[in-house]
Amino acid sequence: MPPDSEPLRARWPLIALAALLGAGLAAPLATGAAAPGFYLEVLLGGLMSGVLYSLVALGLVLIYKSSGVYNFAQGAMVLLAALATARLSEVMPLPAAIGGALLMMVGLAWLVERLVLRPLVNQSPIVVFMATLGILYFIEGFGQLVLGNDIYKVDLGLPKEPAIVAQRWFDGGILISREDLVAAGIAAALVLALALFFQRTATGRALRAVADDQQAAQAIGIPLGRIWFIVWSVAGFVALVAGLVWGSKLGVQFSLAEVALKALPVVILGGLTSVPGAIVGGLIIGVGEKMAEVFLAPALTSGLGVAGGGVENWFAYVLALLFLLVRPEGLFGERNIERV
Amino acid sequence: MDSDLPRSADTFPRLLLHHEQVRGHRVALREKNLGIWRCWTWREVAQEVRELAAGLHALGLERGRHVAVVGENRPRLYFSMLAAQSLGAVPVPLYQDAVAAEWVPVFGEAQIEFAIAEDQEQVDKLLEIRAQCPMLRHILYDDPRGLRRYQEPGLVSCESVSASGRALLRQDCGLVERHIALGCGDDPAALFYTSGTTGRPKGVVQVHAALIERSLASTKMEGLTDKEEVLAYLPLAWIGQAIFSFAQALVTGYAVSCPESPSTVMNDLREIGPTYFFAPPRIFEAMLTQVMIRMEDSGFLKRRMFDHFVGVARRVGKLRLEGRRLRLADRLQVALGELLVYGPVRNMLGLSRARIAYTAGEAIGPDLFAFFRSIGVNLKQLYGSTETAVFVCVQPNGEARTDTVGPPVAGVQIRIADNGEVLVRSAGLLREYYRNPQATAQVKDTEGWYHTGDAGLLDARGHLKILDRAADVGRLADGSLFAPRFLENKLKFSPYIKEAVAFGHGRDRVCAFLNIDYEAVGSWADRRGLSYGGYLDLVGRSEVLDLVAECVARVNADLAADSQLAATQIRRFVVLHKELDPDDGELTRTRKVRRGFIADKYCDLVDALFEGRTEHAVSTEVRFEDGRSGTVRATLRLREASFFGEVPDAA
Amino acid sequence: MPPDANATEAGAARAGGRADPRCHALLEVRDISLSFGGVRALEAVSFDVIEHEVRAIIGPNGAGKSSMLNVINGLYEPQRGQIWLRGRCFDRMRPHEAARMGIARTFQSLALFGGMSVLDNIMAGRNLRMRTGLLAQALRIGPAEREEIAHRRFAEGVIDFLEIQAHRRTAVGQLPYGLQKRVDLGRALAMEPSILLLDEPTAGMNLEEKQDMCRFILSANDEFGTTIVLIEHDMGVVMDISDRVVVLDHGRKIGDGTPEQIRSDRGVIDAYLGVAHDAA
Amino acid sequence: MLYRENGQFKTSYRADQQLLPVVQDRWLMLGLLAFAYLGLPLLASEFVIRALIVPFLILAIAVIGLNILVGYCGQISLGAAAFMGAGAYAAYNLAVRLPGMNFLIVLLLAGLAAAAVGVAFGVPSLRIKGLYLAVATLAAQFLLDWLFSHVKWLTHDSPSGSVSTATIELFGVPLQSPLRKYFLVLTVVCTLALIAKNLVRSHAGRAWMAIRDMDLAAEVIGIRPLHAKLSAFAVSSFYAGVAGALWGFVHLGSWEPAAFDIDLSFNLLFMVIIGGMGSILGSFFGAAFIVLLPLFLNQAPRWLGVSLSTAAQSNLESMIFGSLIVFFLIAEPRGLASLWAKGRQKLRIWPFPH
Repeated sequence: MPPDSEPLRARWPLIALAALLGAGLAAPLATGAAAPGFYLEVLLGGLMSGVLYSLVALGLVLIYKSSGVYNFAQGAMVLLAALATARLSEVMPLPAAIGGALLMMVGLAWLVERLVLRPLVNQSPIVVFMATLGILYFIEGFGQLVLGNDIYKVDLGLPKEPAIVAQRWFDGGILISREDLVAAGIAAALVLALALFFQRTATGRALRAVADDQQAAQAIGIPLGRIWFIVWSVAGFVALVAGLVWGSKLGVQFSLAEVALKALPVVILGGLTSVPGAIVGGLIIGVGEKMAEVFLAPALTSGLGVAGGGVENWFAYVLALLFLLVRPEGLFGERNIERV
Repeated sequence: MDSDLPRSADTFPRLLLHHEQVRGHRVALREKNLGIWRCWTWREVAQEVRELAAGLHALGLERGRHVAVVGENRPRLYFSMLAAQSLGAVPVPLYQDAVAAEWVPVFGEAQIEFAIAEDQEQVDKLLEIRAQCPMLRHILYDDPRGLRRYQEPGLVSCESVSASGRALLRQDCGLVERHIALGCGDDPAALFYTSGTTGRPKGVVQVHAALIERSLASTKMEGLTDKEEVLAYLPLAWIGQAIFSFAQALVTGYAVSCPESPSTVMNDLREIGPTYFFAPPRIFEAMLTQVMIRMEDSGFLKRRMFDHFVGVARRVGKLRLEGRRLRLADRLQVALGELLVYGPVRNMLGLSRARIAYTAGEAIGPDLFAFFRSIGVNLKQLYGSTETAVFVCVQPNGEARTDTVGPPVAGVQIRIADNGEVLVRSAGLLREYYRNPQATAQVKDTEGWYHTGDAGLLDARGHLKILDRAADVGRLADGSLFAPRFLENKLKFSPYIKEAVAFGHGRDRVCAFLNIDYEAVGSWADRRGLSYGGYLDLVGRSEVLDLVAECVARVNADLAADSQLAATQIRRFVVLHKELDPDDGELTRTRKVRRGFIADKYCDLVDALFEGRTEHAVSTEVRFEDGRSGTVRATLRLREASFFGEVPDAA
Repeated sequence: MPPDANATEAGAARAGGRADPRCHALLEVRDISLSFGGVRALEAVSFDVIEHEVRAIIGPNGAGKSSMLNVINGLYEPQRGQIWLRGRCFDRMRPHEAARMGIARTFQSLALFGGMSVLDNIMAGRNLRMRTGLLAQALRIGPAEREEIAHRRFAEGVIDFLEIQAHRRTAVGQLPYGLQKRVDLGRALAMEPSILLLDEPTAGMNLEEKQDMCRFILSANDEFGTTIVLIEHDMGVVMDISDRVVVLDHGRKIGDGTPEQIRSDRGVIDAYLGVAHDAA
Repeated sequence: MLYRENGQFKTSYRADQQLLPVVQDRWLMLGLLAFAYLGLPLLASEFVIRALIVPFLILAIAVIGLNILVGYCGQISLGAAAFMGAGAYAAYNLAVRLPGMNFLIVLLLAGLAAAAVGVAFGVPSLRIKGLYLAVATLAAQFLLDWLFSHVKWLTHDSPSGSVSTATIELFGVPLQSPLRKYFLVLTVVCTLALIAKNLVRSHAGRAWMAIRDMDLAAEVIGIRPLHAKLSAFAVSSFYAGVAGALWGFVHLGSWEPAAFDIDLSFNLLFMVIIGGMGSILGSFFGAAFIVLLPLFLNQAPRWLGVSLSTAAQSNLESMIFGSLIVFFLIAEPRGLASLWAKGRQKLRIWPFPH
């Protein structure tokens, strides 16, 4: 443990961040005064995509909590799950397809535990992290080789047509995609389920024990191998859900794998070890991106003469980076500690 | 090279000056220090010697006095020997691993006033005996570490002595040369105390002329040049080391290298890769043991390959010795072997560049000898002793047989006395045993023949064949010849047996004491997952005893093949509870077994062996490195060895 | 290896300590208090270290010994108290500052650079004094190589001093524990420290290794005049080699004096030696 | 087996610390260089040189750089390609804005520009480690990617956002033929490899490795994390920058912003891992391996008599990449380089096992 009063943190990045966020929200508000509806729409849109980020981030947090591994392949798992469901649903009813996909994810979890995690036990986290990079490549290749690499559809029968609400307050009301609402619902349910799983079930408690201290957990006879298998299965399940939602929204395609790249800043922001963190982080990033896209990009264009757009490609990361400098452990994460 | 030295160069200091003239810029000495090899050219050596000599002179070192030199091989110690000789004083190299007490008589006899020590360890020992040796006035040391706080009178660093010498030389630069000019070839060059196989050490007085003459003879014979590389890793007090790293270096002008520390010798040997190598059999034994152990750890295929090619080499070696032409197949095999085994092994042992390698000091096990020859080391036997300035007989290239030591070197006459003892006459003989006329008279008769005390005979080709110490050669009760050393060497060739002592003179059969090689047997045990707590425990293990029994059986089988020796097969043996040790007087400082001493010390164990008892309890005094002593108690198991009936020569 | 005075002076200047004529000890800690997340590790601990002495810190496990060392060389920042070094006062040290001011240390749990050879580990101890720039190093032209060689010579001196010539090129990971401890000491000595902090230098060693280590520590103290502060559990070792002893217990100083005084001190015996005896 | 080290003793530290202390190794190296400069140009076809050798060499430079950062200093980076990009665009702008500047100087400046960028993104490494640092470097990757594609000034207002370069001239000699390009690249590689080797065996290198192995101990012996890490970032990015410039001017000729995207970054990291972290030589192995693997995968099916679609090819490829990474991390964490080192050691002490 480091002493309480460790070297005074430079405060400026915090201020900078506050300023940035403030500007991000205030500038739009100015316009928002003119068209508050539009502003709210953007906000909601951001929240919705944020929910989807959160779904992916959840998987990451689960795995990180229980094994200290940052699973770079989470996005690929999302893609794989979605692909599997999509292709299976062509030959069997959706529920069966989903079941099949779930089986596949469990199988994957088993393989990963056997072939990657177990041999790499007690290796430095960064090594395991690179290993998951390998897994990412493997899954991408495998998924597309076996399941094909076109764009497929999964139809969960979610309501597609948007709803218009709150006409009373805004003229023209606010456009909301029901689909997103359902997605948000699912996400909420999932979080609740996981929370229960962690709090109530024996396995969940074991997982928390492992998360706190692997050696200790091993000492009191918690079988790490089994734990990891379970966690990766659960992560696979989460990936499946995320895959379905995204798939039904955007269609199942390679780009899904890229989602993982967005999930990284999300968990950094929320804290690698915190489930709520994943959710909040996801929302912040989601909103932040949309805001940046809508309000920052034009500013850049007019200001710097830079072709705006595509801001969302980096916004999440720069935000996370700035955040790191202030609070490396994230919003909800525990600080990791060094002992001499 | 110029072995044709000027007449004037008849003492070592003069040789030094000679080399300073003709090859002043060539390297004379090297020492691995702080990770690299520091070099001294002949010019630098000469200068160092001048300064040290002047310094010693200033301290009052006089002609004919003795100067003790103790320590590992360090350039400074060589300088000091030359410095002493320059002033006409006589260096007395002493074994640095001896316990101080052993030095006392020497200091007393040689009236030593000056001692030059390598480091704190040696200084402490010298200070320890100072009380008994009041005449020891000056102690010089080379390495100052740990000595800063010492306040003893007369304790000074070589550094400061050289410094004062330098000052002196500034007023009188010709000082040392003048002293050198006073010397002549018949002055004693050094006093070597032979840890005689029996009795108290005798000081062998060797004069400059003798050492130079012998060195020159061998240099001519082997065609040595000043390009040779020699590693000085054996005790300076041993005539062998003195000849090869001092006398012959000064005669031939080649470079001598001193290892970094005793723990790195093997590595330094590999780095230097001497062209001219010299070692007593035990070193070669150690090397072979190393090879064998490491090969046992290596993979199956490699082991097979190794064994195969060594086999090939031995076969071909015999053919070559018999002067037969090799078949093409063999030639190819040998070429391949050279690439895959011989070359690499030589390289690992540091013998890649060795043009000539001598073994001497005692007879070498034939198989051991054969092995090194077979891997392409030009290993040759050399016969000689302190009293003869080493070079009596040397095997000429291509005539290296295991059972002879070769013909006399130029300038040596050999006669076999009626009792079979080998008599030698040459210019290299000792002048006398210091202050010991009757001992001198015993070994040197009126016609100037030196009685070696070895029993031997000259074969048809005029090669000398040494059987054993004349005193030791005995006969069994049935009258058949019993040459213990011969048996012991055969036993010791096994990597697992380190020392052996055979008894049988006047008995009806032969029995033996054995020491296991702790390292070899240890790793053998480890490989078999055999757990053991230290030496005693290991020795007690019946598995180990079985292993040793096998080795003995193999020797017996060999002996059985020779009708003259069949009777001397080892019938019973015991593995001793402690290693035979110079500190306990069981071995000489050159690690020859003192058979008589051991026979007395363990007489009841010997009897037990011959009486055929199967167990015997012993307790022995042992002295540890640090001088403390304690007792080792154990109950030893005495074992029968498998005996082979005589094999008809038809086989 | 005389400690390079101007380097340490310069270090002090850089560290910008305030001069204090009253302070005579080479090193002095004044009521240092330190706590982790509410847990008190050190409570108003003060003691001084005089030039050239061997100062031992003893105490039962968790008495705060290691924390004390960590405060001295800047790994931890105390909440209260100051460190006086050569009459200059610091509220906290920074590790590399401490190094520049001539404070070296070894670690209880080995902290060697596992990927490097013995020689490189010891050379790393010289980094502090190596000044050639990247470009020079890149081209390895004159000055860079000369510097490298000069410091190599020094490092070899340390290797020779610790009698590990045979292992020069071995990767430290492959060395037996006892030798690794030696290399750790070597790395510290290579810094030519004026103060050497040793954290349980003989922990987990057999008798012979312990004797060697003590020999090295003493001759370092003797030959190079290095002042030594060591934590040690083996009372035999402490009593043998230390001039003065500080006893800590639960973060408080409960004794300070010569080994004899400590051996006879009632409080100490109760708090510590007694424990040790039980343990033994 | 082939080593004969008897008599190769060193009488000075200079000799003892030389690059290749063992004579046999020096001969090997000489042979290698001779082959690279004389043999290969005669043997290899223009295609092989253009499509294989040159890219391999250029990537090797980038990998050496990344290896210094990841392998020697232990700071993970997923943004290597971005720094290559920085170099490439810097070079492009220098070339178009200051025509006639000596290409070597362009390379140098490109490297320096990249180094500056690298240092800027390396600053966070002072506060954050491991995975968190990965985030910082990814941020660099995405931000720079975006800048390349969106800042018109960088692309000299080229409408498509892609840029194309004129043929390089060096001392008046136009480098059109693959062979000439090859010699240029080869020379640059050799120089930079030597420099890297020098750096890692002098105190800068020791500081990096110390930080990698045990950063606290490193600080305690007076190594400044700030200096060590930032210098590693600078050197690493410099190499990336030079590589980038060569990649753009010599290999690609004209390129789109996507040329330096994250996949390239990952590939570079893979080259480091497979080649061997903490080994200059390994960087070459890694680069060669990953350049050759696709080629092999193209041929392999044909030998087996199977035909694969290009899509299947690339998928198979990434599967194999993935597996290899995991395999190496488990079986040989120090990569091909350590295999080589072990082999060499075996040869040195042959026939003994230890």
